[in-house]
Amino acid sequence: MNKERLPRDVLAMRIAKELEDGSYVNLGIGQPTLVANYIPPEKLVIFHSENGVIGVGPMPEPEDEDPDLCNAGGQPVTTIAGACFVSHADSFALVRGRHLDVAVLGGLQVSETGDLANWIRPGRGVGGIGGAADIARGAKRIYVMMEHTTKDGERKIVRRCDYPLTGQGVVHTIFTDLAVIRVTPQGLVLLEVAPGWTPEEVQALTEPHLTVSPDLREIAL
Amino acid sequence: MNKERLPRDVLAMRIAKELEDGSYVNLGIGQPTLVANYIPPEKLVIFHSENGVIGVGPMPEPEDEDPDLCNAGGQPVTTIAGACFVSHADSFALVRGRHLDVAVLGGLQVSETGDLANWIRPGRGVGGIGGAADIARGAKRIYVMMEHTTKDGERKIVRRCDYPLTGQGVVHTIFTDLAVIRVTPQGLVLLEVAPGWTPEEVQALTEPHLTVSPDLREIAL
Amino acid sequence: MAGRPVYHNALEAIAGINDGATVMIGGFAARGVPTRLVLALRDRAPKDLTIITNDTSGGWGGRVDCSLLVEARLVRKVIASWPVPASTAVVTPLEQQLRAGEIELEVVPQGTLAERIRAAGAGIGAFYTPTGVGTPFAEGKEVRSIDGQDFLLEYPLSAGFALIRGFRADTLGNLVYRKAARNFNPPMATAARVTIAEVDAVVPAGDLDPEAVVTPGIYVHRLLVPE
Amino acid sequence: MAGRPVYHNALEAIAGINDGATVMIGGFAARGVPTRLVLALRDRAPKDLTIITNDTSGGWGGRVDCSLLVEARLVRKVIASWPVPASTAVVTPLEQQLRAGEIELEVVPQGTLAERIRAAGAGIGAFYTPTGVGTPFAEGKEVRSIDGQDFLLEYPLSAGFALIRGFRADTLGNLVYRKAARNFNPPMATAARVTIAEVDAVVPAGDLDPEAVVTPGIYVHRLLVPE
Repeated sequence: MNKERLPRDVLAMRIAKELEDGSYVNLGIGQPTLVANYIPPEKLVIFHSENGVIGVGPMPEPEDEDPDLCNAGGQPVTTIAGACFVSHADSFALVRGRHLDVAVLGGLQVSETGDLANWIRPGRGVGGIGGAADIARGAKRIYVMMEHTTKDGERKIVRRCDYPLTGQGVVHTIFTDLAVIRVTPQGLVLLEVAPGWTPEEVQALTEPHLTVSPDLREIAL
Repeated sequence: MNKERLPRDVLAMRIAKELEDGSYVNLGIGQPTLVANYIPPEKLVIFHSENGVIGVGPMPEPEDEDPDLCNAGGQPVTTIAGACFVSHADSFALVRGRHLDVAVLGGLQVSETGDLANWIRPGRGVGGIGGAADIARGAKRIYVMMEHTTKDGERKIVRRCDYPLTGQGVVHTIFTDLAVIRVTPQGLVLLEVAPGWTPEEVQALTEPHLTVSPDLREIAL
Repeated sequence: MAGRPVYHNALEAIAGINDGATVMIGGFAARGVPTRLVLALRDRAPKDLTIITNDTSGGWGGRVDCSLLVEARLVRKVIASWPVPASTAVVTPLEQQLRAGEIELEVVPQGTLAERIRAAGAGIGAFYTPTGVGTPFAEGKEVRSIDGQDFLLEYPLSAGFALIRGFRADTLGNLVYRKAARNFNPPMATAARVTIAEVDAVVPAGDLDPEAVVTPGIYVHRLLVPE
Repeated sequence: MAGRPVYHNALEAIAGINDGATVMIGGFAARGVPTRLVLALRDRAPKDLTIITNDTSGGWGGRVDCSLLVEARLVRKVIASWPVPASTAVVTPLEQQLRAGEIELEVVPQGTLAERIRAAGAGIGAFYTPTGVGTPFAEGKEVRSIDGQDFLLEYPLSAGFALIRGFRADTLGNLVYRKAARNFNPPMATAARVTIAEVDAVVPAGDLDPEAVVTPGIYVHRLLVPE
C-alpha cells in the first residue's frame, strides 16, 4: 500500500476542527496532545489534564519550565489565564461525572460496538492504566486518534477487541490516518476518507463492515 | 425533688474540662454551644461547625456580625486565627470519616446501650434532622449534654428510646445536671454525681440500672 | 467564546426553569442563598417544582430563603435536612401544605444530602454510608455489613438546575465563595444540568488565584451579576 | 497546645513506620512527592511495606519517587495506577520483583484509586463506579445495574501513614499546595491514621487565606519543614 496516509499533525488538525468553542477537552498521553497545537485563536477550548490542571496551555521553553507543573504524561506545560488546580479526587469526580465534553484518546484496538483497548498489549504481563479507564467511561464523547493499521499492517478496527479493554462501548468517533468513522447503534459508519482513498480501500483495512455515509466526504481541514 | 441541680453553665464547665488540648470538637445546636465559653485560654480546642467552619470563635458584638458567617444554629459567630472554610460535602466527609474527637449533643432520650434520640418528638409529624444523625455516628466520642429528667419529671435515660433515633449505640458519656454516666458494653456506669446527691437518688430518676463506679466522685470543676 | 454568559437580569438568568423542574438551591440558615435568583424564580412562578436545599424553615430574621417558594405554592416536593423550625410556635406554610397533603417532603440527614449531591456530580452510582443506621432514615433502604459495620445504600441526587451563590467569578465561570456562604453551593454546582451562579462581581480570567478557585468554571453555565 | 508538631529531621518525622506498615505516598509523575520523607523512609528501611501511590514507574529525569522504595526491596505490595513505564525498553525493579514472585501488585484505575482513598477519609463504606465495567478491572467485583447503567462496587483504601507534600502549612496544620503538585496529596491526607506533611514553610495560624486552605489541619498530624 503505497498511497499516502495523513501525517499525524494533519490528523491532529482534523480533530482540532471538531472541537467546539467553549468546550472542555481531555487529551490522552502521546499523539492526542498534538491536537492542542491546532486550535485557532478565536476558538476557546479548555484542556483538562487528569492530574488536576484545568486550563492547560502550551509547552514552555525549557528555561520557563515549572517543576510543579506537568500534564498527564509528565511533560512540562503552562497554564492559560483562568486555569485552576484541583486534587486527583476532584479531577476524577469531574471526569466520572460526565462533565468533559470530549476526550481524545489513543487506541490499540477499537471494536465495532465502540469498545476501546488502549492500555496494554496482551503479551506484557504488567501495564499502567493511569486515568484511561475513567476518562474512556467519563467524557461525553470519546474520540479515538490512531493509525488505521499497525506498523505490521494489522487491522486495529476489529469486530471484537482481543486486547484487554479500557472501556466497553465508549467510543463515539474514530479518527485515523485514513478515515473518520462514527460508532452508531447500527454499527460503524464511514463519514470521511483521506484524500485519494476510496471507501473500498478503507474497508479492506477494517475488519467489521463499514456503512458508507450518504454524505461521505474527503477529510478536509 | 427540691435539691439543687447543676445550672447549665456549670454543666458546660464540666464538659469543657473533659475536652483535651488540641482536640477537634463539634457542639450541637442549643445548650452545647455554651461549652465553648469555658475553655481556658491555655487549652486549644478547635470547634467545627457542620456548615463548613473549622475554627469557630466566640459570638461577635452585634456591630461586628458578618452576614456570611454563622454556626450550625444560624447564630452569628467569629473565627479564630487558623480557621478555614469548607463546603458541606467536605464538612461531612470530615464528620463521617471519624476525624472529630468529640461531639457534644443535646438529648431527648438516651438508652442504656447508647442509642440517642434528639431530633423529633413522637407527636410531631415533621422535624428537621439537620446534621445530627451524621455527627452522632461520625465523631469518635459522643457526649450528651442534657437535663437528667424532663420538665415534667419524666426520665430521659431509658432502657429503650421510644422517640425516633438519631443514632444507634453511639453515646460515649452522658453529662446531666445530676450525674456523669459512661455507656459501656456492660451497661451504664455512674461516674460522678452532683454535689449533695446520692447514687440512689440518681438511680431513682434513671430507668436502666446504673453500676456505681468504684471511683465514684462528686462533679467538680 | 469569551467565556460563560453573564446576565444582569435575574429573570433572564433563570430562563428554562419550567413547571415540574427539579431545582437545587444553595444556602444554609439563609447564608449563601442566591437571593436574586430565588426571588426571580418566585416571580417566574413555575409550578410543581422539586426543590433540593438544606433548609426551608424560614425565620432567619427576614432573610430570603427557599421557604418563600413553598409559601408561593410553587413546590410539589421538598428534599431537605431541616424543613421546619425547631420551635413549634409557628406553623409554617410547609407544615400547612403537608397537613393538607398538598406537598411531599423527604427529610435527609445533612451529610447524606451533601454526599448524594456530590455523588451525582462525581458520577458515583450509589454509596454506602454509616449515617442513619438503626434510625427512621434507614427505612426501606438496603443495609450492608462491611468489615463488621452496617451501612445504608444511598443514591445520587441530581437536578435540572442549580441556583447557587458565589462571591466572585471570573469570565470562565471559576468561583470563589465567602466564609460560611460556601456551604452547599460547591456540591450543587456539580450536580445540575444547568448551574446558575449569582455573584457580586465577574473579574477577568486570570484574576482569581488559581490555587483558591473552589468551583471550576466547567461546572458553571450562567452568571448573574449586578449591573 | 500551640498546634501540630513541627520536625526538621525527616527520620524523626516518620517515627513509627515499622515493618508491615501501609503507607500512602503523594505525587504524580514525580511532582508533589514528599521527597525528604521518601528518602528518610528508604533510610529507615522497614520491610514488607504496602505502598499506595499513583505511580512507581520511575524515570522522571532522576527525580525522587516511590520506585526507589521498591528498588530497595522494602515493599511487599504496590497499589498504583501506573506501576511501570509505557516503554518496555527498561525492565524496572518492580517488574523484576514481579517476575520473581517477590512483590504483589494491584493496578487500579487512577480515578478509582483517588475515590477509594477519598472514601476511606470520608467514612464511605463502599461505592459504585462506572469506571472499568467490562474491562479486566471488573474481575471479581460485584456489578450492579442502577438506572439501566452498570457499576462496579469498590471499597475504601486507608493507611497507617500518609506521606504528603504541601507547599505551605500554618501551625495548626492547614495546608496549601502548589500547582500540579497538589494531585493525590489532599485525599491521602484524609485517609491515614497519621498524616505527615512535608512543606516548604510553616507560617503562623491566620497567615494562610482561610478561603484557600485545601487541607484543613485536622487531617495533618506532623509537619516536616527545612531548618
